[in-house]
Amino acid sequence: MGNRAGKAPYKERGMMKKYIPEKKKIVGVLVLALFAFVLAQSLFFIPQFGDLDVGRDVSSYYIDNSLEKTGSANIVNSIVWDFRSYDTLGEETVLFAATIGIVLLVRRRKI
Amino acid sequence: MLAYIASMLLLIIGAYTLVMKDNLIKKIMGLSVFSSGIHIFLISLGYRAGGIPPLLTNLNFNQISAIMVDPLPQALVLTSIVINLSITAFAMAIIVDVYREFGTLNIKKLKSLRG
Amino acid sequence: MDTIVKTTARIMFPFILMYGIYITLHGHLTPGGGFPGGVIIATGFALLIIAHKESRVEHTFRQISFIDAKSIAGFGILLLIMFGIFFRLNIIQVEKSLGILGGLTLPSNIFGTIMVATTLVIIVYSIIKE
Amino acid sequence: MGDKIEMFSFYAILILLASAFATAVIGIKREGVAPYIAIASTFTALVLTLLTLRDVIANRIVTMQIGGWLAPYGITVVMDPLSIVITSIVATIGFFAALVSFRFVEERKVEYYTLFSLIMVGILGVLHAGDMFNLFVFIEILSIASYSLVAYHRDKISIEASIKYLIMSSFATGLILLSIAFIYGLTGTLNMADIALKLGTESGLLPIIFGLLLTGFGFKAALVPFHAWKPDAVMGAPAPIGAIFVLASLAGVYAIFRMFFTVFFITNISVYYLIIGLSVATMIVGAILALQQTDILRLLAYASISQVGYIFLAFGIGALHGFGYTAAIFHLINVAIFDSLLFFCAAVLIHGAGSSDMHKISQSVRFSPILGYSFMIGMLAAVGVPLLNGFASKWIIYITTLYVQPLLTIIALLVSVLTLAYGVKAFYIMFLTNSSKKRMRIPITMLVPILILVAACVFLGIYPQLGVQISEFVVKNLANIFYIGKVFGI
Repeated sequence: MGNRAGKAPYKERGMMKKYIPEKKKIVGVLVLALFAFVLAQSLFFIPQFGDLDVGRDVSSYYIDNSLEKTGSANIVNSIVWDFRSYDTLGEETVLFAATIGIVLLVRRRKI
Repeated sequence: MLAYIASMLLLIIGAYTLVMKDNLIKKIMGLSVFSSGIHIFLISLGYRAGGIPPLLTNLNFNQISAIMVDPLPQALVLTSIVINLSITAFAMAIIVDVYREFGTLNIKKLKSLRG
Repeated sequence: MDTIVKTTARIMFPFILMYGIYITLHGHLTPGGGFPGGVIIATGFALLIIAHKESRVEHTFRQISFIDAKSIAGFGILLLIMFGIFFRLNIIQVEKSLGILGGLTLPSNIFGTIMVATTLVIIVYSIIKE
Repeated sequence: MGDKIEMFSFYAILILLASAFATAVIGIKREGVAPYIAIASTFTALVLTLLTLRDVIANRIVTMQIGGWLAPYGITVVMDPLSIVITSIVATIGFFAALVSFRFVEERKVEYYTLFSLIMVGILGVLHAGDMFNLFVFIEILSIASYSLVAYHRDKISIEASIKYLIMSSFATGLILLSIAFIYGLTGTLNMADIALKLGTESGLLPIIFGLLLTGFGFKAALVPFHAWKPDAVMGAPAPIGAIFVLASLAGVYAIFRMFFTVFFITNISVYYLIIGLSVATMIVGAILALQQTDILRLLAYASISQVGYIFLAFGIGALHGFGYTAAIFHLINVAIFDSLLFFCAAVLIHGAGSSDMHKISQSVRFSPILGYSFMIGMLAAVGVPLLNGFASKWIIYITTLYVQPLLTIIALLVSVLTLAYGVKAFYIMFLTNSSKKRMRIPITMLVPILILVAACVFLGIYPQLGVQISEFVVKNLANIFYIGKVFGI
């Protein structure tokens, strides 16, 4: 695609702003502080650790029906490969995409 | 509760590394730590006090869902780990190329894009 | 790498492979399954790749086109899941308690293992080759 | 429940996935086959999507339980009017992008077309998803395929754009996963309809979840504080992928809409003010930065950011004035049409000139005037000139904002003027000051999609009732009660 890298005659606005160290650091610290605040805030609202008595009927269904409906005693495995196999298909596709991407990057040297 | 706090700390450490460090490898490490924080958080959401692993054996065959930990977050984490692995692997491959093209791993020195 | 590493890698390789296959085939009964099994098998290959960097491993890999194997495994998963979709959509609620064989999970685990292992071997191989 | 309707568009995903695998298997031996597989599979996907479009128009919502597991336990894919309209557009533009790529891509075809199919899989999967985690998985497919495609040229620009895009976007998807974890902790389910039922309105976690989701999907949709990846990524990627990036943005927009309407059903007005604020920033920043560009791909990337801002402006107005949602959907359709038209024109120019710098293009190659007129029509549609499709939707936006807050109308008009400014600039540099002697013909596979899109622009401009009808059909069926009922088979 030619030498698109060439000279860059336009002014360095926008993107360039992010690379001034001090400013970037300040913004970064602010963002992180906000993030930490949000996470700390969330600690007050999530359910009590180790307490699963409310609203896990989906998981209960998996536990109760895993053996007779999928024939698998390992419930996690039956979820991964049977109840939610579409997700697993997607996951394998992600792996495939990553491999093709890596092949794209290194194929110059012929694997 | 400690598990939640630990996972939140991991999230913050990961986000800090991701945002503040300039070295690309460190950034990717931050990303991994960040994802691990999410994974630990998910797993601990599924913990039941005194629960047993979600495996059916002869010993626990009659005991049902009331005493097992939640298996669904574990399945989600299994999927998410693979996705995270793919991202990390691809990132490493591309960082090799970054080093070849630019001779540096410092993200501040990558300046071919602007405007 | 020196001879000790090479020899150890060669001796260890079948055992690692066997362990990975065991993890895969037992995935529906004990902790394990497609992904862990695939990773363990890939670890064995990675050990070989790192130990025998330049010699005969490379020669072997040239002959096997890994992309083929992987895509075929991908096709396998795709077909299995499509099979699952059609199967259950058309003949709903068929009792398919196949006992120790584990219904659809066992074949899915095997295909998943092939997919993960080949992927990781390709990734390790191509990054090592850099 | 009546008889089961087969969801054909779901098989489009499987066919594209199969074509990705097939491309990798067959193409490694015979590279020339790859484009044909991609074109055939995207065309099949288009046909299947149109079949589902017919079903959705008849039945409003089509669902499918994958593997036969019933709704909250298995994964559900859902097609409601909102998703099928976007899916049809995505399938159409995806087919056109495959056609345009046919002559554009000359090397490493296997990887290109495999990743192209995967990116389509990702977008279509996001549009089909009726399950939060499934949505996340397909967003990851979309992301990884696009990181790889951004690195396609393997030169300095591509590699740098790819790594920066990877870092930013992975953080965003991490936030999405975190919010999914919160949702799971709160409700114990992942199915969107089930979440909508179980998620109360009281929990203090809701603003946090929604903020995280808005940030994550805002990255995908390139809203302004999170837009930095888009111009770099578009510049690094091959030009036809620019159109795909527009579609990917629309997938992000769709995800935000889905969160708003189905999962959370937000009625809090301050959230809409937040959306309006973000959209105004997006419009202005996108247009101003587009003015400064000399690279056609970057200019178009900023232009599409600015147009996404318009969609969100209309969407935010929607809570205050009912017609806003209609405008948002209609503008979304139009943005997909004219932005991809512009990217395809840019692809022809870059294919001829071998560079994406506008000055270099004007010096090195000259095409037949059809291309110039097409580009002009695309740009004028983006500006919102009467008798073109952009005008119809922008007119509704102006009218609705005038009812709510005239200041927003002024801003929208001002941004349109800025759009005109950079459109004229790009057109002037590339076509009017063209000093090249080298004449080239436009390849037929590139010309046909461009002409079809021009026809669509003009048609929707002359006959906007069609677009308004489609959008109103979508808006009428947005209420999540239909969705939930259909998912649970009631």
